[in-house]
Amino acid sequence: MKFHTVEIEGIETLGRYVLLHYRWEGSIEPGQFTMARAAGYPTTFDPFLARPFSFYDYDGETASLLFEVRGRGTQLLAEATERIEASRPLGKGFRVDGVAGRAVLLGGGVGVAPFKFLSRRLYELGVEHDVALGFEDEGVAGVAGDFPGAKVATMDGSFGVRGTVLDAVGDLSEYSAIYACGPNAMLAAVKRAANGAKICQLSVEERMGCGNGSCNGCVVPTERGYVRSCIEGPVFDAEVLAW
Amino acid sequence: MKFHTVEIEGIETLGRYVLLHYRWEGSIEPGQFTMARAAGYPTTFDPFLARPFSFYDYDGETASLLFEVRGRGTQLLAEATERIEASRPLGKGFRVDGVAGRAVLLGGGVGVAPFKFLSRRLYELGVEHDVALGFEDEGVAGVAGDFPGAKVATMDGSFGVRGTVLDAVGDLSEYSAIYACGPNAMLAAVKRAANGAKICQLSVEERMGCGNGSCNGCVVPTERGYVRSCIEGPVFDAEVLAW
Amino acid sequence: MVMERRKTDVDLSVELFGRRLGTPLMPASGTLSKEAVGEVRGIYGAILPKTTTPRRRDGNPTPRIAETPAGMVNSIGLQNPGVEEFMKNLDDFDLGVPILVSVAGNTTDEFRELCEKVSADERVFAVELNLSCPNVEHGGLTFCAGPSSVEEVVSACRKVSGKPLSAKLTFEGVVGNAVAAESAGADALTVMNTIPALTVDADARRVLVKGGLSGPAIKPVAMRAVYDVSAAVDVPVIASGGVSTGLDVAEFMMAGAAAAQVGTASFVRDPEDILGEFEGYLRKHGISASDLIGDLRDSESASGVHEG
Amino acid sequence: MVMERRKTDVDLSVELFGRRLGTPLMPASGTLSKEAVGEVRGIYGAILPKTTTPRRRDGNPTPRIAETPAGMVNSIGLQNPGVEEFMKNLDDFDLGVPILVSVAGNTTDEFRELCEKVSADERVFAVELNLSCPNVEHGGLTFCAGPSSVEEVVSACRKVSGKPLSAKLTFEGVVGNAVAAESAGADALTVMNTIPALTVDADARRVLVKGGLSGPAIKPVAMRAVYDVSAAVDVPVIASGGVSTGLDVAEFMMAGAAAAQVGTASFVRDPEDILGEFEGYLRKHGISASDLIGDLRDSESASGVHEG
Ligand SMILES: Cc1cc2nc3c(=O)[nH]c(=O)nc-3n(C[C@H](O)[C@H](O)[C@H](O)COP(=O)(O)OP(=O)(O)OC[C@H]3O[C@@H](n4cnc5c(N)ncnc54)[C@H](O)[C@@H]3O)c2cc1C
Ligand SMILES: Cc1cc2nc3c(=O)[nH]c(=O)nc-3n(C[C@H](O)[C@H](O)[C@H](O)COP(=O)(O)OP(=O)(O)OC[C@H]3O[C@@H](n4cnc5c(N)ncnc54)[C@H](O)[C@@H]3O)c2cc1C
Ligand SMILES: Cc1cc2nc3c(=O)[nH]c(=O)nc-3n(C[C@H](O)[C@H](O)[C@H](O)COP(=O)(O)O)c2cc1C
Ligand SMILES: Cc1cc2nc3c(=O)[nH]c(=O)nc-3n(C[C@H](O)[C@H](O)[C@H](O)COP(=O)(O)O)c2cc1C
Ligand code: FES
Ligand code: FES
Repeated sequence: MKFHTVEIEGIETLGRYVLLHYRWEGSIEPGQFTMARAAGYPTTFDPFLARPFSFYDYDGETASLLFEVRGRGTQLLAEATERIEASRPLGKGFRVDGVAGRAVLLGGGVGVAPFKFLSRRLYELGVEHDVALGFEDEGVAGVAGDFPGAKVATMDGSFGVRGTVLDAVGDLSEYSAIYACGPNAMLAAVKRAANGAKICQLSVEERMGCGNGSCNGCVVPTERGYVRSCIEGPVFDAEVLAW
Repeated sequence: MKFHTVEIEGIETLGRYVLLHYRWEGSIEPGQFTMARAAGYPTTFDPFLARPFSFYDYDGETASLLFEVRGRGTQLLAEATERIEASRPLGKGFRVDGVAGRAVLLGGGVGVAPFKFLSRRLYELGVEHDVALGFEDEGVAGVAGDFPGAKVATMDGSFGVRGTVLDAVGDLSEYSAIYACGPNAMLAAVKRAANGAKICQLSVEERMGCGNGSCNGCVVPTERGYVRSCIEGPVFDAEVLAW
Repeated sequence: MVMERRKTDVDLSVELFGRRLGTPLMPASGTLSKEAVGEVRGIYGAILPKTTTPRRRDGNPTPRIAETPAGMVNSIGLQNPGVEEFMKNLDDFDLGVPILVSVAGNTTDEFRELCEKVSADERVFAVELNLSCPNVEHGGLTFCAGPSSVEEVVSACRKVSGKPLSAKLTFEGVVGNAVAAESAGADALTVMNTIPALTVDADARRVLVKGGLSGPAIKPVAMRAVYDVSAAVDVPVIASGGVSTGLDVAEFMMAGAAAAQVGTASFVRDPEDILGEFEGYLRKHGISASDLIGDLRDSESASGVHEG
Repeated sequence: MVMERRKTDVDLSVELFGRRLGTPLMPASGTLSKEAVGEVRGIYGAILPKTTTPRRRDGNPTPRIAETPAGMVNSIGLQNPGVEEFMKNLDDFDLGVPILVSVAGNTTDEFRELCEKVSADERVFAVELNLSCPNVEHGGLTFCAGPSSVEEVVSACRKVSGKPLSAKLTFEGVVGNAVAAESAGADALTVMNTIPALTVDADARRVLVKGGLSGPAIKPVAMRAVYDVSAAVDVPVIASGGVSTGLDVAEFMMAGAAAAQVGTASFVRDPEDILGEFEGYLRKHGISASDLIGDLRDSESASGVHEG
């Protein structure tokens, strides 16, 4: 896998999340991800593997990643000042053609990440859509400010309604397309709630070794057996997933 | 081994060498060394081991290390900006009592490192001494400016006389104490040239794993067998070494 | 089939099984997908896809990978579509360089049948026998459990294949197994595979991944294995285990390897950089790749006793 | 002899050979000098000096150590003053906690004599048999080459010693050797030692250090060995191999270890930090050290096939 050394254009904090902007030229689709790391000489040993992150936004010049500091990889990225290393955009993004009606974007926690970019794309395509976000608490709900008009829920009720993203959005049956990203348990709940909506696409999260299909580490179960989420996903049609 | 996170007070370059100053309180003897590294979380993997460095100087508040960038360990130290990690002072330094007459300090390359501090100590004790330094070329001879009056030789003749530190110093027989630090081959040559001078002390350089006597990695041959240079040295009486 | 050669003033080529490979690099089995194979065009001197088995295998549930200090542990479980499907799509791996095929069975018979099948295909340059899989006839021990099972599989495959065979061995008992494989007719030995390992999720107090350790962490162990095996056999040795930099490639070749497989490192580096570093090493020393093979002198300390 | 116990609200103590150790930590043999022993006062629950041999050994020429990714390779060559001198100075290691003594011979007779000698000394709490040294009666293979030599040494030592004996095993064939050691009367197993490895000086094209790999790099391998051995034997297992953080200590104990040895990590960390992290883990989970032993559940994927 080739890593590109890219220039950081800015780092912000959005509540407990970090928003990192870097220079990138090339095409990126909403829902695609990059394997990123703070640095590599010639490999890093600590941590050894790069980490997958969805694109939070991209305007043709600046790519943005939104992430939560969970462990060593994200900690070092959060501390980066001048440059990081990122792979080319990877995986299959959200299917945005053929949406006949209103769409909804459901983000759970940092699963909100791909939706700024997807929302932008849907606007460009003239697809009306709502955004609903679910967070643990206020500390991470700060990012909701970046989604004007979004329906927000927090588990502790400290911001928006109390409950999960599904509590925030209410009835899903009015939507002709559902896009969701968040913990796999949330995605499974969305799949059940979607109940066969025409388009229901889920962006899954599995540990990744390589990001380019080589290691077979990132599989999800489907009716065809295990498939690699970095190649056939990370966005899957809900009905494909054997959850 | 306990590593202390110490504040960098300044980093200078002296020709191709780096001079790093950090805050330290406690006693240090000339010829002692520290195991140092750029950082450790909770250990570093790259490089894994800390590196030994002689104290270049110490005034009771600021300890200084002079080093040459050879590989990854020294590279990262040279890039440090705010703090590094350093062990307490280790090993046995130069024996400075009982010098009856003039002393000479012979430094080969970055082997000059312990002599700023030793020279200061000898001044305090009223021991008159000369300093003679041998370098590869001008690029590393820059540090000689820190030793006013030192006799300097370079292998390529670009600075001072052409030749080794032994060519710079000339006859050793006038000295009642000889202190030398540099590549082991130079030390062996000094030992031969010293020819039984009353005091002839050599600071040796061996790979070190631990610095506190635990690994048995840093041994030098003596008539009593291999002894650990981090405990019984790094400064040895020349006659002890079975070179 | 046209052999690709990088334009360079340094000779990177090596000979393997009577054929000249443009570079000594190839993928370690199971670490280069058909989707990524284009990224190594002109970099690898041969291609080697993931091990194939008689029937389709689903592989293990996730998590299948865990990170470790300077390495990773995997337990993919040999997920693959089965040999029929695999051979149908072999052209996905065609970069114009020789293709080795890795096979694994759970019995000697399965090995023989697989080996016969893939050997019969003219696109196959050579066959790697992945012997670190459980031998169901011997209570779950692998075929690398000892010289006798190695000997049995290799002889059986030898009889049905006219293609060069490389026996891929694990670290345990590697020298004895290498000698057995050679005498049973192996044309080369791939040394080594991952080392059995375990990672846990400490907070959940659960096993995370029970599998094999790979990456830079195991390089010194693979170096030892390659060095010891090279001293014990006459056939070429193909190095696998932690190859991550051009210097690593040079070191493995010094230790006796005729070629080197890049595995885990390809997840975190661009193999082109590895080849570039290797080229830089050769240029600095004014030698060509094949000059390096086995060109390693002992040190004084290496002749002593090696315990702690 | 007074046992030191750290003042803490978390119970760090474990039982070993019928005795309560203040903490489950002790040094790995060969990694803590008498000069440094004071640094671990109150941190280690027992002390274990470097292996001693029948006669003085000079050890190997330098370089004896080389750095590797997340680890190091050493070939010290068991430098030690010989058992007489060693026992004369054993009090150098007296911190008021139990002292284990590590012995190694080149023949079964040497092991027996050593074991008898050190066992007779009342300052010795237990004896660790370092079985990864060459067995001169078997062509340079180590005593860990197989169950029969393990069995032979352990039985011989058992007969002459009333002290608890721990057989220190290497990774290769560890389960079979562990079972053999247990049935020959070992009271514990120290699992594992360094893994054979090689480093080279690429520019000089010389072997740098041919020795054993240690440090964080090998931790996942040692975890696997401890886990597999714990499942196969009833006697306590003492973990050695890459123990570097408090979380590592917890993980080894989950995997079945009753105590954990800190080796290479003590060169790059303060063992007090390791103990502090371990204490933090126990506090977070509201458990005491001995609750952890063997408390590891399998994962779904751990029940599958473990190859790549
Ligand atoms: C396609 C994809 C897109 C992602 N997009 C984002 C994003 O936009 N923003 C964001 O904050 N996170 C995202 N993640 C998750 C992100 O990769 C992990 O948070 C990151 O790897 C944690 O690394 P770390 O070193 O900080 O933590 P670690 O120390 O590696 O792990 C901390 C915790 O995170 C879990 N974890 C680690 N890696 C993964 C992984 N790959 N998948 C699931 N859990 C993991 C571990 O089990 C552990 O509990 C994405 C994951 C995938 C697969
Ligand atoms: C007691 C003592 C005092 C020292 N004082 C100084 C000093 O004041 N200034 C200074 O610049 N250097 C000093 N050194 C040498 C210094 O430790 C090495 O330059 C340093 O370890 C190199 O680390 P690296 O990671 O940059 O290079 P590496 O990549 O580790 O090695 C680069 C080259 O240096 C050699 N090398 C590495 N470690 C050692 C070692 N411990 N001993 C000998 N050769 C080694 C390697 O063989 C290699 O050729 C001292 C060494 C000792 C033992
Ligand atoms: C994710 C992964 C999958 C692997 N799959 C296989 C496989 O299918 N067949 C095989 O022989 N080896 C397999 N291996 C082992 C590698 O081919 C290689 O021998 C080993 O990883 C050591 O080399 P490395 O450190 O360069 O990765 C796999 C390794 C990894 C990391
Ligand atoms: C420098 C060094 C010296 C060692 N000496 C001995 C020894 O004398 N006896 C022994 O049984 N093991 C010896 N070992 C092995 C350690 O005791 C330990 O089993 C091994 O290093 C793995 O643990 P670690 O990764 O924590 O270091 C030595 C290891 C090192 C690094
Ligand atoms: S991350 Fe390696 S196959 Fe998907
Ligand atoms: S450096 Fe470990 S004993 Fe000297």
